[in-house]
Amino acid sequence: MSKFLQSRLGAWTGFAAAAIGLFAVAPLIMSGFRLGLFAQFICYAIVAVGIGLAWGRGGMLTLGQGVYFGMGAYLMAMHLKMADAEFRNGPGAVPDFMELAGVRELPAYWVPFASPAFTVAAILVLPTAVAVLLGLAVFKRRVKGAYFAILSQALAGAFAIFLIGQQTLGGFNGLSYFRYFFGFAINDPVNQQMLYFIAAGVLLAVVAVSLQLRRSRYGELLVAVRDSEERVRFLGYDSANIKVVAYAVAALFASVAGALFVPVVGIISPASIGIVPSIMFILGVAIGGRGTLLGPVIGALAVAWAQTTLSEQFPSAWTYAQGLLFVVVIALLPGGISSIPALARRIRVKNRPEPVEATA
Amino acid sequence: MDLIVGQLFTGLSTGSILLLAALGLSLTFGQMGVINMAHGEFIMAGCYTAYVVQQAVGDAGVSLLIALPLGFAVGGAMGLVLETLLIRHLYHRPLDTLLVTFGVGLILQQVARDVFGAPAVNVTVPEFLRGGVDLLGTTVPKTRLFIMALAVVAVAAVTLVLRLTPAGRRIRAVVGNRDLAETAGISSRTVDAGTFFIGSGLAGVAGVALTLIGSTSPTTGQSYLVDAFLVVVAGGLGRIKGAVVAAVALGTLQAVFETYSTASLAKVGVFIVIVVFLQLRPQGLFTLRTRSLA
Amino acid sequence: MNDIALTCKNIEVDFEGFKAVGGVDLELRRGEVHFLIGPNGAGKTTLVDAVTGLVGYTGSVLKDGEELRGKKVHHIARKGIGRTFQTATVFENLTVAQNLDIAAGSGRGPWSLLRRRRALPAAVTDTMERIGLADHADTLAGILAHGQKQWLEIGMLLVGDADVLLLDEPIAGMGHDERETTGRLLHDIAAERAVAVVEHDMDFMRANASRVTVLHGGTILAAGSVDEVSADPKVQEVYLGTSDHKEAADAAAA
Amino acid sequence: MPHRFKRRSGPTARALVASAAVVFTAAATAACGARAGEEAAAAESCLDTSGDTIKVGALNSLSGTMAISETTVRDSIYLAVEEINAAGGVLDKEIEIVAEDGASEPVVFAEKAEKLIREDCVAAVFGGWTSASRKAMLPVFEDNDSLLYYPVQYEGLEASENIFYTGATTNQQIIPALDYLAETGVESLYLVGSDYVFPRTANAIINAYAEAHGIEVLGEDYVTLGSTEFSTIVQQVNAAGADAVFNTLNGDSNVAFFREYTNVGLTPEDMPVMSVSIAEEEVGGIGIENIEGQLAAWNYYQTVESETNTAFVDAFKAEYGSERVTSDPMEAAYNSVHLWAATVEAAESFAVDDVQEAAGGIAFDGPEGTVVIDGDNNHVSKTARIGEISADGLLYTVWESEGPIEPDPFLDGYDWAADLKVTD
Repeated sequence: MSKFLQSRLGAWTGFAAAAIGLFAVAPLIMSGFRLGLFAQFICYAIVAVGIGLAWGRGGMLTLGQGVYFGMGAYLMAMHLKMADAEFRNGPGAVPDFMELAGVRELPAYWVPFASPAFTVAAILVLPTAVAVLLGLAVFKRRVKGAYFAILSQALAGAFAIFLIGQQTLGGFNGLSYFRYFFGFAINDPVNQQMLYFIAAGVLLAVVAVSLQLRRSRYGELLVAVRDSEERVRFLGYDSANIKVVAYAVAALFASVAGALFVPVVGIISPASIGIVPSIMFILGVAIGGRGTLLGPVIGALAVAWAQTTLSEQFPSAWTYAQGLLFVVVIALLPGGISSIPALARRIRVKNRPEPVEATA
Repeated sequence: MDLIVGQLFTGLSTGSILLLAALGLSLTFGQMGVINMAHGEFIMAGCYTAYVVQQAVGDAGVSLLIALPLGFAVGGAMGLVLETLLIRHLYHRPLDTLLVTFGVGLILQQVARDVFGAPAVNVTVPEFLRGGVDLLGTTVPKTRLFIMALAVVAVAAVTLVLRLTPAGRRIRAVVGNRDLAETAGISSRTVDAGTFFIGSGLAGVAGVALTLIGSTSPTTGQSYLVDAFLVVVAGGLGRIKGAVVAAVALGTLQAVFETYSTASLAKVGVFIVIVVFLQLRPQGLFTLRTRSLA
Repeated sequence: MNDIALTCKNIEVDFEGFKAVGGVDLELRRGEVHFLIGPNGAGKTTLVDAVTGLVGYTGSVLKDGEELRGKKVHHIARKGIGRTFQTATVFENLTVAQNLDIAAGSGRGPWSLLRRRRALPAAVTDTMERIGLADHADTLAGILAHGQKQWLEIGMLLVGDADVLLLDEPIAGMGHDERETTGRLLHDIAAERAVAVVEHDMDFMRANASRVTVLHGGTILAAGSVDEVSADPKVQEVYLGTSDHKEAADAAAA
Repeated sequence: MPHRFKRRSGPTARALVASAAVVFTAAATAACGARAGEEAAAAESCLDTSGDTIKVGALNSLSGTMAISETTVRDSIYLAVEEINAAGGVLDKEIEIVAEDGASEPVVFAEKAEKLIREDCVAAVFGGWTSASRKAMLPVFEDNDSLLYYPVQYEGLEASENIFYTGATTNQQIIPALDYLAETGVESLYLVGSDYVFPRTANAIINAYAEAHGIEVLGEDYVTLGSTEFSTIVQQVNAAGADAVFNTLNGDSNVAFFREYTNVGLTPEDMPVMSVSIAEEEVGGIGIENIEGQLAAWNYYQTVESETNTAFVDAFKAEYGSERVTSDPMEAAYNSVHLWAATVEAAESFAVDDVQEAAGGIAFDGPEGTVVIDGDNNHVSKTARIGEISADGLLYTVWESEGPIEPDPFLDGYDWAADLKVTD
């Protein structure tokens, strides 16, 4: 099966099936509400693809993806608030929440976000640039492993606290109440479906980029860095650069996901990007299979779905389940559910040694 | 003048709280290279130990004296169980250990919620620790003096144990060079379990002490955890000396930032200082240099 | 072609007051297999670490006249200094061919990195022949036999065009036949390169060394041909004084 | 799974192009929805009134940090529903509660609110606590044209047709508290709050009030929500020596604040603390010895003396245990269910439009006294009460307003608040 997926035909078939499922089947079988929920899950899945690359392939446990998710989300939310204010009160109007906070003058850093083009560029460039700078700062100094994990986590905590303190970014409440998305009314069900299609399309694109990176020489190099960074350096590569690329791509994916999350869900606040949400992004990736292409996607969707469904009935049990999933999956099944077929095959053919997918 | 004394004191006080929370982490992180995300929940277990003891004993002073060693035992026992059941089996997977212990932390939090209820519970401060002492023009709460003293005692005790007892020497040998220590006949497995017991026990003690100034609720430990990690990262792997200096430095930094800006910017400021600091000293303040590549 | 590839002058490595290497001079020549021997803690591996940029040192290391001190690890590697590690370090989750392809490609630009490999570079296929792993191109390195991993690691240096090879215990854990093959491989590659071998195995040293340097306590105890070194009374004393009787006996008998 | 070499080409680049094409096609075909300025197709309500029961939603955090407070609100919602059902229901239909967990996260509140409206087809939703959760739910209720009954005191400056606010707005809590302090001779204040919208808005109001009434504000400090490090702030409070402290801290921060406050030797006699987020539920965790004698501002205390309150407290304790206490948000939630039922009865319809139409002037004789819905802003009139925390852990009224105060969420009736007003 994995051979088939490796093949050219397999990749085409896979993409075609996914496209049909996402674009044709899902809108047919799901209500508008469920489809919106699914779009939200897809945003998490896009983040997961990036984590799969950075952590699964590159060995960098990024416990702070909420930072980049949040950046993309806030950048998009700023534009939507600007557009709403402009629509109501003309150019240069102050967004509603600022009026409530007593801000009469539009802060200077908000001004460029009136432009859709600037906003889209910022969503793509800013978080990536921050990730590159931060990545260079830590990886060049060979901060890695647990140190990196803790730093990235502290970054998420600091970023959330920073945002809570910014009244011109909505503080603890965050930004919400968006009416239009690039000129389209967000509360129109047709446009909501369009948002879902965009999210689904971005997911496909992100998976395709990830696939290309995995199959390229760079992808092999990344695995090499994960497994033995010193060896790579002694072969003449600057391993920091290799890591920075994967880290920045993961940041970009998270940022795009955040930007989509805002119109889909209708709110972004520090509560969605702090330490705990950031580590929860990891859970789906671990369950699906961190080293695989589709594992993180499936895992993220499954976790989000389980959270929504299970917590409706058993709020307290869901917390136990989350904790147990972390313990059981990571301790006993580090390859995630994607590794179950391989495990089963290994148990069946016990005598013959079988190469196993990496799970460093 | 008052303000400077006040800040110095606040720095020392915050630093000693950070130190109590980080001391055990520093030991386990330094020795085994694993990050125990459930450490915060061990602190919380210490808090609830103090609460339960006070419910049973009644007298706040007596119960504090009972709770301190008992908190050590409770935290230590939880650590021992965690080490034996999980961490030991994940020895070569430090990042996985981090995530697994995070899961354990989630479960422990929910257990506390289900057993003690979600609202904060009150642990009464004993009579002799209430009120403050006038010191160089500022009023210093006795509880904070007590916590500072406790931090000093804890550091001294850990240092003495490591320096003077045979068990401590074995721990230091394993920290220094695990393989060499094993060839010298030291069972690193026993030593790991011992270190984890002591490190987690310290978390329990920290929890008991923190009931004197903070609230006791299921999320109590979590709030100290990230700061404690930063102390360990900045202080250097497994260096008690580093943890002490880093804790006091971070505490003071936080207090100073907080006075001249807002509390939220203070957190961001501290984080930036740490990243810049790691640029200068990637291995923290104090390091054990080894030539091995691993 | 007996020219000098690498010159180390007065290398000193200091670990917080402990002098792991104290003033070592060393010359590696192309065409020679140069053995570094000495008891545990003599500073052999630390010397290799210093030359390859892993630890800081004072003194000077010149590669074909160019100073290497102060350069970063990967820059030194690109100058043609290759090293192996005590335990064979290969990328276990990649195939033999992928391992070699990575080793061959430190100079690749981003564009070629981001694309898939269309065909194996000739250097990779040639090297696979040379290290005897041509039949294992698609085998994951992690499931190779112990000796094969060591060969693969040497092959990674060859394909990366290293012309000074620093090999740290390349035959550790090998059987008799594998040792002989390795010995032949060493001489084969040393034909146009400088090869330094850190080794404990005295038989292997006697069979393959063109030149020997004995380190002890971070300094050079003796240097010269196998016979000269074996005859040196200081060397005999050091080896008899060590706890490792086999080594001592070997050295004494040499 | 060993990789094969010499593969002819990688399909991924083309897959990328193809998927991009798919997106644009899909977007192009789907993008025929309403544009800015056009009226969006309103979502049809799926409310079903044909059966013997009518569904309402209870949306409270049952997990996460806010569960502490919000589960108590849920209890009183259930109590009110039981009472109404026992008395024959609403328009002869039995009320059926669909409960959802907001998980203390605004995003989840928005998601669950939408689920309650669109999947469960509830007639109204009761719940929410933090401003963040309300702000997150607001567009959901407006877009789907449904009703939310929000039971917590809040920072004002909001009025949505789709939300009924049964807790106090600022002129029913903050301003009476300031009036009381001014009356007792307080001439200087120190402000301490958690860093989020309610304390910031409250303090903006306090500053404006202080300026107009000759009160000096000696300091204004914010801590991160959940922070338990008060050494610096309490030192500054102590050094400033104000006549009183106005405390808008939230949650666990109160515990640490009052302990530190007591430990540096500050007492209610020399510097009273007026709190607006500490109710009966919170006193236990702070410890009586740290907070006895301090002040709070609410509209309701368990100790309010009235027959309706006695009945409410008795019913609550009978249902949930004698050790439980009742607090202001619980009472406001209890009122909100009764207000909704009364409005529905008056409108003789569950339809949102009819309920909105009939709401103005609807009154309910609640535990705090009579509350009346103000049809202009969907808030209710409430009696303001200053309470003192006593040794038994309860709060006792030391001052109360002369009758219910009309809600004024935008502070239109206060000249000194002109600068705070929203300009539109």
